Amino acid sequence: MSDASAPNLEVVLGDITLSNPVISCSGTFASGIEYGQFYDVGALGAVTTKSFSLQKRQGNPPPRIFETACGMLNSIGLQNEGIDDFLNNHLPVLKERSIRPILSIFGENRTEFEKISAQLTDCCRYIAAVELNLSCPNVEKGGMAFCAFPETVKEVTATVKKMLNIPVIAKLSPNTGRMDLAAEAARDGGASAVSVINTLVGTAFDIHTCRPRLGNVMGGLSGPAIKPVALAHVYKLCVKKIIPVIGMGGIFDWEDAVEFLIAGASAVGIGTANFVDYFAAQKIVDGISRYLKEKNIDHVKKIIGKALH
Amino acid sequence: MSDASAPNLEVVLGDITLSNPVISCSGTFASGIEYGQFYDVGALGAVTTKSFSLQKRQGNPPPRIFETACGMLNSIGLQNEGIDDFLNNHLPVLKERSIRPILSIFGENRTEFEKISAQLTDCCRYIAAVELNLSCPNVEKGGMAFCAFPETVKEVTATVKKMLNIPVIAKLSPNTGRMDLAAEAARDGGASAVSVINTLVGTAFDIHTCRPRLGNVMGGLSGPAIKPVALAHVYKLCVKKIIPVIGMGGIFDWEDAVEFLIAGASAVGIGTANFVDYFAAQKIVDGISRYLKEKNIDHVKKIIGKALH
Amino acid sequence: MKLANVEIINNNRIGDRLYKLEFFSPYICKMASPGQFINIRCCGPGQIDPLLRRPFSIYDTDKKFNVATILYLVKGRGTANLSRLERGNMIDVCGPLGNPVQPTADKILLIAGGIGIAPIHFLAKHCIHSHKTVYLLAGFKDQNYMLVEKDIMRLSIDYSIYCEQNMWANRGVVTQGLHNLSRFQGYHIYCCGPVDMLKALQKKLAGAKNQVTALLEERMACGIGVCQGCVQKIKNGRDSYSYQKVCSQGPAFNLMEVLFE
Amino acid sequence: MKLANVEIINNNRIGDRLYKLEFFSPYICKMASPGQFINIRCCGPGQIDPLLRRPFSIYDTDKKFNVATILYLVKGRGTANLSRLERGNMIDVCGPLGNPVQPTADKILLIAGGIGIAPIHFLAKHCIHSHKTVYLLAGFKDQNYMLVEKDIMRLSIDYSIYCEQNMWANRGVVTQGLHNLSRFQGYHIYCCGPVDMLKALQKKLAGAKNQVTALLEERMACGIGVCQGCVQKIKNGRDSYSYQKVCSQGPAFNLMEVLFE
Ligand SMILES: Cc1cc2nc3c(=O)[nH]c(=O)nc-3n(C[C@H](O)[C@H](O)[C@H](O)COP(=O)(O)OP(=O)(O)OC[C@H]3O[C@@H](n4cnc5c(N)ncnc54)[C@H](O)[C@@H]3O)c2cc1C
Ligand SMILES: Cc1cc2nc3c(=O)[nH]c(=O)nc-3n(C[C@H](O)[C@H](O)[C@H](O)COP(=O)(O)OP(=O)(O)OC[C@H]3O[C@@H](n4cnc5c(N)ncnc54)[C@H](O)[C@@H]3O)c2cc1C
Ligand SMILES: Cc1cc2nc3c(=O)[nH]c(=O)nc-3n(C[C@H](O)[C@H](O)[C@H](O)COP(=O)(O)O)c2cc1C
Ligand SMILES: Cc1cc2nc3c(=O)[nH]c(=O)nc-3n(C[C@H](O)[C@H](O)[C@H](O)COP(=O)(O)O)c2cc1C
Ligand code: FES
Ligand code: FES
Repeated sequence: MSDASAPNLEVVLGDITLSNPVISCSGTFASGIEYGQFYDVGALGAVTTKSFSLQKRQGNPPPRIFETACGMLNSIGLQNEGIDDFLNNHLPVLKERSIRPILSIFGENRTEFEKISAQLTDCCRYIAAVELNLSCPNVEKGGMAFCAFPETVKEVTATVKKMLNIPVIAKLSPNTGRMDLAAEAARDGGASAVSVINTLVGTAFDIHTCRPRLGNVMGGLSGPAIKPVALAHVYKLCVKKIIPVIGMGGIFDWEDAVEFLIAGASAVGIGTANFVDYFAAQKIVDGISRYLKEKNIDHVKKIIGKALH
Repeated sequence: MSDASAPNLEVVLGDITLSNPVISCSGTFASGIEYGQFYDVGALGAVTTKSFSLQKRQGNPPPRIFETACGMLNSIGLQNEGIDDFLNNHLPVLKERSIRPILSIFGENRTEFEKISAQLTDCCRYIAAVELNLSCPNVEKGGMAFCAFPETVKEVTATVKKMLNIPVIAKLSPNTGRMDLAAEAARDGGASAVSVINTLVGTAFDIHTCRPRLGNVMGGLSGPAIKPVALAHVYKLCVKKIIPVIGMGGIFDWEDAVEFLIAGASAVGIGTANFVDYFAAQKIVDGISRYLKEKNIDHVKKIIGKALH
Repeated sequence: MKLANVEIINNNRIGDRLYKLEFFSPYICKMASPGQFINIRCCGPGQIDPLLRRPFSIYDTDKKFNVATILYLVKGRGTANLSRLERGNMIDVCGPLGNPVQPTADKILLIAGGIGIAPIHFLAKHCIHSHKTVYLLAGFKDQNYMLVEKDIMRLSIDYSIYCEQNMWANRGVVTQGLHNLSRFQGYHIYCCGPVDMLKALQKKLAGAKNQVTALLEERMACGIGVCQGCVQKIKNGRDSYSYQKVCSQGPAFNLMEVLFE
Repeated sequence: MKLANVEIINNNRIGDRLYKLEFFSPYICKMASPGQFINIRCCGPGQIDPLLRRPFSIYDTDKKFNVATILYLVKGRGTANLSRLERGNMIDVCGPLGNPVQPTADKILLIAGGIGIAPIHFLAKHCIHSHKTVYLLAGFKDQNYMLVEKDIMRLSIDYSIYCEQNMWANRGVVTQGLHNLSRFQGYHIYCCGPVDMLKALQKKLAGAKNQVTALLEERMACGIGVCQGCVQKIKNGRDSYSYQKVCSQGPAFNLMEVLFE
């Protein structure tokens, strides 16, 4: 990308600046180390890590994966070894490779978000941003997702922002009604951007055994099947100009990515596509660049929101 | 189906009894007359008509259709010639063919539902049930869908039920948060069943023209892509045993239909599949029957909800 | 109208992304009239993506051998799948759909732009069969349709071809064939082609006394008048319009009543 | 591990729904060890359905001609698509994936049930190559795997085949091959097959001193240890367990530590 005629891919989301708009989605890229076997993941706009919790979580019983029409259900259940594992085992490798990840975290209540943040104060400069996975159940509110309660979204965001003073991203769920209210709350809490969308709740059954296809019964639907839904959420938020949006949900190729950008997303997240084509995210960076070049557009920011007018 | 060994396919949803659980979805089958060219639509459990309003509606500007991954977006905008047209032009043909349809209706507010019902009092015995399309915008509530407001769902259902005293079905949207509350409200208003789900809000853009693919920008996503989401909604309602459910969303073949039945649906709606295979609904009736026979199950009611336990 | 699994006789590439597909179907050959189309499933066996059927005009029917033909351009995934099929493969076809075009006038002017030649070709054959005076104007971007001209020649009618890019034919766009409109006085005009061509014709023919029928296209879901997805805005009365279904109320409409956006 | 588009050399049906697919890949042939698998995209060109890759064990590699082989059963849409491919077609393959199985014991007992023969066959070859004493027990439902026996014979090892349905082999299930367990004292056992077989083996071998390694299967999304979708419940310590990834922590696990539901 050193030649002078290459379009400028830099995007700015509040106080977050990325060299290009392509980000890996949480939970679909681990901490980027595995994909480093295939290409230089540092060349992506950012790598978002798997969501980490305060303590280790076993996750849901298998089966955890089921394929559906142009999509997949997963019920990983946020299995992870806890934030310590990230700090001790993942971050050192990322530092070594000069990768500043977006760290995804989640808690069962506000206190847990606080405690995780407390552990991060020392390593803030190695992290590009913290993403709050607000689709996870809030045990204080009877297990409904955090983003169903705008007031909670605001509180949690503000708490983390205050403690860490690095960019905060709120990741929102499409399963809980008014996303615009959640986005406004995130903004009011000090978030720099929102990630939209997390998976849609879905399920499947085996008609011969009459058993659910997933050990946990309910799972999250991702992949091309959900793209139109994700785009609609992104578009509706961007029309209202609430806060910069990282658009995700079913992006499989650079055309999909451009579609999210013109719908108003300031950056895009690549999730399930990484499983199918390990080079997907890298190819999407190249494809966006080629698209701009062919259209003689010198800066990616000029296409962001182009379909809104 | 005259041989003695054929399984009994009759299903009962409150005060609605159907000879088999396969229903055509509103808006995907017109009034059944076109499909009558292909097969005897009277052999379906029921035919649900396109939604009719008090007055003629032009609908949305084209393009109205866009295909997505294993799904389609539509923005028909409820174009119809008004309830008069149904009474004068459709119903006589249906009567002649001894088909008692489920009549789908919608209004912009409660009064419109009332006025339509007033026109139906004379023909109630030719109609198996009235389905209230509560996914349409309620102008009194700033254009948000009826089903976003449980209290309104209850009121409208009760009004229509009282005026007509025939079975009423409430059709619910997956786009407005808590569907369980809407289902409870429908039950409390006197509905015999709920139809679940209507289309998911979605959109798409052309990355070359930067224009929306649909004249109305937003459309409704249907087809196999949404099946896991529809199944999750059906399952969650059925676990709570609120009210009998007509399950729909992405059903393409008899396996899909059986999946909804074991997830608790008392009947299934066939929508987009009708466009692709004009015989889809008929084939699904046959497929369910074959499935039961192979498993030596004499009555379809024995598989309803089998995956819930 | 019937739904049937039919056998492919030939599926030949005759230009850049341009194919001619022939299939065996006594029923379509017997029933199909000009203006009608068929709806083809373009996914592989057991597949559901691409989901919807794709509409194609009937290009020709050979009643002796019961072979029907469509002419198609590869545009997206559906037509790309179609182009990979071979002789002996089966395809799922529904048709004939839409309303037949039944010209009553004695003199017929046919205007085709690009792939719009498909229904126009079939209509031309029909007109010749019923001993009408036929003139055909066709416009193409480039020489991609050279082999189609062979079929046109075989019709033994008067025709002119316009081409934007090279020396193969008259240089220019097809509307230039109407420079001397009076030559076509009393002709009923039938046209099919890209929206820009139809708009230009609408303008050009605004004052003329000719009847003008356009064959329209719109994205379709059902193809049989059920879904109301394929509408066009059509003038009815002075200031009013309605959305009419291309599949079941068309594809033929009075061009002068079409309201392009 | 690499992602590559490789050419199919052969894709032959060798039984009911049973196929052998050979492809040209110097890389896989060089790198693949027993126990490893490859991840194949099973949709057509430009298609996205079926979406996810499908995992298949390596059945054989021929380093001289650089041909790798998998043996597969047609189960659903993915494998059905695979079975339609022909010599000369390209497939998108990633591998080798998973951890190599490197037997250290001198005496090896291999137990395969059904399609579980695929990785066991490759492992058997490897063991022979490193001059181990090998005994193979294979169990099949019916005579569908008759042609696979030919490959087993070619290995020149001691083996017995059990078959539930007919006279081709010993009548019964494969676990009957263990009726005299003392015969296999000191053998390291490797097994692969349906869950019911593995459960039966777990029970049968509970008291025995043999080391038992099972090659497990689970539905996968990424195949490279990223998604945590392919986990199995594995005992660690007395009362605790953890979910371990079949793709990157397996597919080989100590059978005695596997917690079947
Ligand atoms: C009545 C009628 C007759 C037609 N006759 C011919 C013909 O004879 N030869 C020919 O080459 N093409 C014809 N077309 C256009 C043809 O249907 C489209 O080119 C084709 O559907 C594109 O499919 P695709 O999957 O390759 O493209 P994609 O762009 O991937 O298609 C995506 C979706 O758009 C729809 N679509 C795309 N373009 C059109 C279009 N112009 N009209 C309607 N739907 C469209 C498809 O049905 C599909 O749902 C006709 C269209 C209509 C409506
Ligand atoms: C490590 C490993 C090695 C394997 N080796 C072989 C082999 O050598 N030969 C062979 O025939 N089969 C093998 N399998 C099983 C094979 O992957 C499945 O039969 C195949 O994925 C079925 O795909 P389908 O589309 O035909 O079936 P579908 O049922 O339509 O598949 C739907 C989904 O389920 C998944 N799936 C279905 N069955 C299995 C399964 N048993 N294991 C994992 N995922 C599954 C698919 O990946 C897909 O996501 C192996 C599986 C694993 C995990
Ligand atoms: C296997 C899997 C695991 C996921 N884990 C997480 C997670 O830990 N945290 C999170 O915020 N989102 C998680 N997601 C959601 C994705 O980050 C993304 O929002 C969603 O998959 C939509 O994008 P896609 O369609 O491109 O995959 C996960 C998705 C998948 C498929
Ligand atoms: C073209 C189209 C038109 C529709 N029109 C209506 C309608 O008028 N009233 C209604 O209640 N639902 C309408 N629906 C929704 C369907 O009835 C059904 O709920 C939805 O499509 C999901 O089922 P499917 O995936 O099987 O199509 C329409 C759907 C489509 C695709
Ligand atoms: S395509 Fe459905 S009405 Fe025309
Ligand atoms: S398949 Fe993704 S971790 Fe194993």
